[in-house]
Amino acid sequence: MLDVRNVSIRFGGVSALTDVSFYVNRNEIFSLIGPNGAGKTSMLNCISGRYKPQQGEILFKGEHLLPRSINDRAHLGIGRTFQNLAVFSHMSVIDNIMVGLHHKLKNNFLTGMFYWVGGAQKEEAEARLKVEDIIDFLEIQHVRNESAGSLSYGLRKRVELARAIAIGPELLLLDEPMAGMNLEEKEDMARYILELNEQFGITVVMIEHDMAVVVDISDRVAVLDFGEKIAEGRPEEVMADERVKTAYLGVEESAEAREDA
Amino acid sequence: DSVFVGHLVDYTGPTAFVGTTYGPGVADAVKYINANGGIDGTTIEIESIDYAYKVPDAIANYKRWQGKGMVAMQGWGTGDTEALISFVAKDEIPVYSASYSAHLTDPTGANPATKKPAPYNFFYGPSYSDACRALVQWAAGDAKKKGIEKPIFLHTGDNHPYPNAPKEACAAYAEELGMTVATPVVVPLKPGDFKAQCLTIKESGAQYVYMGNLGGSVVSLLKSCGTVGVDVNYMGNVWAGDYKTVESSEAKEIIFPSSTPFYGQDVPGMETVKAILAGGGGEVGDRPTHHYIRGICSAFYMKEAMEWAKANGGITGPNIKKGMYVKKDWVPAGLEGVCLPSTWTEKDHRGLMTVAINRGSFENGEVKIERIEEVHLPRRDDWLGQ
Amino acid sequence: MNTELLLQLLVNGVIVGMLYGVVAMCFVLIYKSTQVVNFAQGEFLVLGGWVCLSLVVQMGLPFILAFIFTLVFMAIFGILVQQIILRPLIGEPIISVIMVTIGLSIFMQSLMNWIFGNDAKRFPDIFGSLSVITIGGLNVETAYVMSLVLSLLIMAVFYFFFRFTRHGLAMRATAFNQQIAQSLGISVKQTFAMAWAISALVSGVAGVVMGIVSAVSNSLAFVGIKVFPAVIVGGLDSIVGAVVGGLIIGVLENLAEFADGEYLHIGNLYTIAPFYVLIVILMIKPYGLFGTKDIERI
Amino acid sequence: MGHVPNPRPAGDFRTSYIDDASLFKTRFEGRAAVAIVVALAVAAPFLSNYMLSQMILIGIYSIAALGLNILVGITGQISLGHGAFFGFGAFASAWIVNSFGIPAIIAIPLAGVLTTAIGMIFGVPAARIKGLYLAIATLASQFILEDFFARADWFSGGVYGSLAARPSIFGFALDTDLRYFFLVLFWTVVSVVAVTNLLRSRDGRALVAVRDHYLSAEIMGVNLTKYRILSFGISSFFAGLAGALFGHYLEFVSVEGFTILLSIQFLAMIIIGGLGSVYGTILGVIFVLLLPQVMEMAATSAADLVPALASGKAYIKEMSVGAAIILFLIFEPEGLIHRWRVIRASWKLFPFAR
Amino acid sequence: MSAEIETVVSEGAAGDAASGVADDVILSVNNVEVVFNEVILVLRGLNLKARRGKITALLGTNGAGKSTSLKAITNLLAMEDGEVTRGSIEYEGQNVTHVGPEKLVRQGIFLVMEGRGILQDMTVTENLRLGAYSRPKVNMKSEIERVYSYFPRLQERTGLAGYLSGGEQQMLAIGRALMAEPKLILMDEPSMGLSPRLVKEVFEIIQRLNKELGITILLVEQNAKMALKIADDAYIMENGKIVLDGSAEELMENEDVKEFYLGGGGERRSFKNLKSFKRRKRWL
Ligand SMILES: Nc1ncnc2c1ncn2[C@@H]1O[C@H](COP(=O)(O)OP(=O)(O)OP(=O)(O)O)[C@@H](O)[C@H]1O
Ligand SMILES: Nc1ncnc2c1ncn2[C@@H]1O[C@H](COP(=O)(O)OP(=O)(O)OP(=O)(O)O)[C@@H](O)[C@H]1O
Ligand SMILES: [Mg+2]
Ligand SMILES: [Mg+2]
Repeated sequence: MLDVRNVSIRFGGVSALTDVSFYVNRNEIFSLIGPNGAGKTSMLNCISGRYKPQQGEILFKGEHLLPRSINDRAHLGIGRTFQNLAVFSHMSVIDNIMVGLHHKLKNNFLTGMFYWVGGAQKEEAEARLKVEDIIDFLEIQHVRNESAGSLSYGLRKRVELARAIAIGPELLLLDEPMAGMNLEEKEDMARYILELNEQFGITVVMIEHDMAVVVDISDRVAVLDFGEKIAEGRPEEVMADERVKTAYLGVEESAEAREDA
Repeated sequence: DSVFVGHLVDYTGPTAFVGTTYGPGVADAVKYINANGGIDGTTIEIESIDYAYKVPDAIANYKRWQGKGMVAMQGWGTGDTEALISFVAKDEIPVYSASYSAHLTDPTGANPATKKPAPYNFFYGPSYSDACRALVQWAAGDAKKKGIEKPIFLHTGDNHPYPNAPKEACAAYAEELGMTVATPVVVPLKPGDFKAQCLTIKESGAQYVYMGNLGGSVVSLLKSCGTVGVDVNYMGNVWAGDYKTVESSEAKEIIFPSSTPFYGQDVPGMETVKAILAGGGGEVGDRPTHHYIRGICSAFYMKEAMEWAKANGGITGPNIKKGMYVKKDWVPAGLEGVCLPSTWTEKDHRGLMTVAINRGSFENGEVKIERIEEVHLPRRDDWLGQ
Repeated sequence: MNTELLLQLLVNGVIVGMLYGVVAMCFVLIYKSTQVVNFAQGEFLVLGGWVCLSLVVQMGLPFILAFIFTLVFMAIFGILVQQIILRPLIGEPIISVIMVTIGLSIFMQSLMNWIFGNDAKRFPDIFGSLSVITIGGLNVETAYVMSLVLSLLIMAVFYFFFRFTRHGLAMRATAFNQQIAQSLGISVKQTFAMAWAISALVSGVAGVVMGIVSAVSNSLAFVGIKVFPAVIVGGLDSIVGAVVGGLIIGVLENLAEFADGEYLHIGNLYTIAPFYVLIVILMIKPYGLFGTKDIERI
Repeated sequence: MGHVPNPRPAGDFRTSYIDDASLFKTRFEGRAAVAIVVALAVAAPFLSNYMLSQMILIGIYSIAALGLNILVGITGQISLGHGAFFGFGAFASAWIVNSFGIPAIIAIPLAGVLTTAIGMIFGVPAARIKGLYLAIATLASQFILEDFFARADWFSGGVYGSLAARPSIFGFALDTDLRYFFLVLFWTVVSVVAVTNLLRSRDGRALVAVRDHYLSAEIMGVNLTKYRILSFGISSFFAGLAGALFGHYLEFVSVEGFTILLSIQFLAMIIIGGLGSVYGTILGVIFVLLLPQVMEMAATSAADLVPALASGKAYIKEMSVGAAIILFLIFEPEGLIHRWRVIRASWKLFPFAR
Repeated sequence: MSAEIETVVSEGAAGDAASGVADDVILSVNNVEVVFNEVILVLRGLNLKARRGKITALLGTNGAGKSTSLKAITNLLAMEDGEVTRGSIEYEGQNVTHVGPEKLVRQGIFLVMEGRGILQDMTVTENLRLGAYSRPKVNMKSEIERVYSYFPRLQERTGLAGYLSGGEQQMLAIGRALMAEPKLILMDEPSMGLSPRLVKEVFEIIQRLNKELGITILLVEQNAKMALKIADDAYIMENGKIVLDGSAEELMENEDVKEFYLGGGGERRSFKNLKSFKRRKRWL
């Protein structure tokens, strides 16, 4: 599904990623973990096009990604959420999600201006149906008409997820979806992710610092440290890895993580 | 009873430099007229609005006044006058503008070159073109005296309607008189440091430089050119030449036209002017520039036209227009020697073809202004509206 | 090709450009510390000019004294403006604040029209016999030399100020995000007051110089708009950039005048050329020559 | 900018997403809007000439300001060149009529299209330049266009300006203000509806997205360059359309009319009205257009009371215009529309709101 | 449980939470109500107390109003069109409800904002120096060294703070708080986005600040397990109200808290096999 080959990127002095390779199979939940500043977000940025790696290549469905423009990748079916919230603050939640459908809709500024003729109205209404499904799915009906900027941190994260889902992605990139949530909400979020993965067959690449979640829901895990991949494999194996323990977990945590699994 | 007259002034806008002396001239004159019996008993109700040279404001007020049954209007600048031409023609409301663009002087479009006839537009004084022609004529003579063969004439001014109004006409006449016309130099209307332009002027080798701008811009130009040592004869247009400009620019010498004497000069009508000033709103202090006096004339021609109209079927726009055509070499009563004899006809709104040429100079802290010549231009048909 | 004229124009460009640089600095100051573009800048200048002029003419003060008084006055004026008009707008959308400065410029224009009259008034010659000096074959007003020295000084001070003093940092912080600044214990109000005071003061300097060069008149305020290219070319938030930008625009104008007068005969290339160049430069360097580009990271 | 909830009043249920995305927030607003338009149309013949001319100007400026609001309010690109585009429309229409003999009634929208092209050309920098840098770049277009007007005799009649005859439909000349008013009303309504529609359809959302967070917008599949330039195009269309209407209203177009001051005035209108709000725009236009005249009266009465002020009347007026803008923004920094929303919200949320 | 009774309870509870003499309460929020944009009621009569030298944890679901509470205490709401419309906030015995934020910082209250709130276009050191803005006379060098000793990896990052990774930014934010050397630090989700090891480190640092420097800490956290571990008192809020409070130990034992914040009673419920029935908030 996704195949990352020897990707390297550096910013001035810092080399955020050095020669990282991994692959993600269709319909699996793949977790990227690693200490802060390891290059996880940078990796997602390379996949979603925000950064252009200096070396290496990325294949998506056997197709080279790097030459594609950023906005193209939505068409290809890559959706993502962001670590530092990036909702459209002054838009209502509904509209935020509608933007996710942008590349699916046909109506343009002309047909849009003559709403009733040229089918814009019909199309918008259908789009709205899809959006409502997503809203129900993520249980954010109550803030439907609020403007996203005024929502609390956790709710904004959900809106972001909703927006990413709206793209109708085959590959979903989640950057710390559970940061700033309490256990209950993490459970909800985990549920959504699992459901997306199982019901809708969406492949998920997730960055997360909560080991319990990672271990429980991900099929495979890769660990980055100082821009290098230090481990990859099934969660238990990775948790067992000494380098991971020292670099990332700190000892007891890994112990817990293991007994959880 | 009374008749209503709208009065556009610019006291706060870009042309306030002169607007603040011309506007009061009109207003004070009307005040005086009313104090002395008005139009044979009819008082002139005048409303002065500062539209700060904003055309939409001008239109808005025009419309409002028209609703109040305005019979005539005292206008101001190029912008509003142009914008109102077709309105006033349609509504038959004569306008006495302080914009002297030549194309306002062809009421019937008799001259094929006229783009748009302006049947209801009047102004007192020579058109910008004619004034400039007069200056050129003086220059030619002056050159002959000084023994300059092939004198060079140069037009300066911003690329705007007002400074450009006389550009072609004047250049054409200069060539006619055997002068060389250098490529014009564009000088912004907003003041600033113009040393660069001055150096270009210096390069051109012109001896006679016409300044189409007014106010601060002219002052800056003169100062900058003084600094870089440009030594030429500066000829300003009517708005550019008054003692204030001369003073603040410390101009060695500046030649400018006028269509009235200066305040305090010894002519019969000056008493009336003094009386008007005394009874006026006092905005212009005790030594107004000649723009103030032109304002007075503009008001008085309107007044006497109204008198005729009242005697011949009532004070209405069309009648006032007719009233303007009645007299030849017309001087309003009481202003002898102040307003020069003018003549308007159905076909020709060039009221005045006489241009007084003055020399202003600033010597050891003193402004000196003297009349050096009076040019009488022929009423050439090819000049009508040009 | 007329090298002598060219040289003179270049000299003129540098001299005038320096002054643009100073005015540009006033913008940068306000922007750097409040993100506001002050559309009343031009009026600030003219006010400085008027005040100094009337002190010299009406009060008959010696120029130096009058000049110093003017600077003090302007500083206070800046603070007042901030206190009365801008303080209530702290935390409001920047564009509204910018709009307010437009309102302020309208207000000041007419107020000055009323108080000081709307004709151009000249300074009595201050530098006496040496009010004009010759540089590179070109006569220039001594006032420019004064401004040149001053502006270099001011520039150095500001550079240091923003780079190293805590107030300088505080200003930048405030500009970046007022809420964060507050959370750090920075008094947004004080910071604004300081910024406006300094900016107004510098405007005072520029205003006086321009008054001496081309008589004081309200329409001189147009310089406020005229220096925008300089500000932008240099980079909105760079003190050094402001001065460099000023120089570039100054020289450019004069080169344009040269090309125009000698060869092209287009007309007002002098006024229009800077704007073409502005666009070109921005297309190449979207944040001007020295402007810091904002962080694009998610 | 703060967020104000706007719940619908009880009883106003929406039975389909189509109603929910309807032109107006509430049925009431819809009815009100229609009522106002009808009222205007009916009342027009009885209005004084002055009122009519004010209405016409308000209509014309509203169209232009709407355009600017798309650029500034919706897409977040400040423009200081809108006045010049307005002017371009005026000249363009006159030019089309005078040199191709195309009837003015058609030339007016055509001028809009021409202006769109120009707007997009001057919009190209937006592909790279952002924020205030872009704002100043548009300032450049203001001056470049002004210069163009002054020298392009073939197009604008140069400094002497050009004539723009009143249009006529099927030989029925719109030569009186009353008749012309209906033309303006028509275009105003069309523009308002068009823009409102735009905002609730795909491209409108994309524009807002670009303003709010262009990085994520791009990742959502929005082509930044396209939409940045597009919004210049759309906004210039309305500028051009309005300019053309303005030109044919005055029947004469002069370079002097379209300075930076006009551009700033347009900005004032949308900021005072409320950025990004269609109805706010119209309120803003009314505010800015009527302000000087209201102040004129105020100043006059002030001068009558205090004779000492008489000499300064003109200045007091201008000052109060400036002061009004300042005070207004101090007390309502987010524009008239925001006040309206707050009022509405607070009575709808009663008693929960406080 | 109905509103009235509930407030009564919390009053009482807060009372005994602050067991002993009143003056060792450094911060007390009394019945505060916050409204945004003149219409949106977000805090509905919030009551909480922080005891001097202790760590007080404030837990709650998303949107409960935790961040708002902290902003209300530090008087930062004006920027967001929010205002305290009822109730009072007392710090060191005097009413500081309407005291300007900069004064509060000088008096020793410092907020580490949610989502880091670092100055992106400045370097790491500039950020740190600004942390000490309220203390003009300190020796910057040594202070900055001290921070680096807590967060060594910051030292290597010479570029603009905006280019730091999420976690690095979080560290910077906390480091900046240290620079101010406050009496009372309000932390809004400090562990957010930190790797497990760093989370531990951060909590250790918080504890050290508290023990070594005697700084009082009001901690908003989602990581309830950790928070309660180090906290002395704790409050749980929902929908702008305190719904439960008491000493950290008490709350750890509370069934609901176990269920919804700590994760099950004894053994952890796995995220994998969650039944997807909807649990609703039970305190309202
Ligand atoms: N645009 C950039 N410019 C300069 N440096 C950058 C940029 N983006 C990332 N970096 C650096 O690259 C490193 C990796 O950053 P990244 O955000 O990928 O870390 P991360 O794995 O996401 O950490 P965290 O879990 O804390 O978010 C960091 O040290 C950061 O400073
Ligand atoms: N500026 C604002 N305007 C309007 N409503 C706001 C504003 N800020 C916050 N709110 C509302 O106040 C409520 C509480 O927000 P707050 O950020 O305090 O929650 P929180 O407890 O911090 O949640 P989280 O744990 O997700 O950070 C939310 O419902 C939010 O919608
Ligand atoms: Mg990250
Ligand atoms: Mg929060």
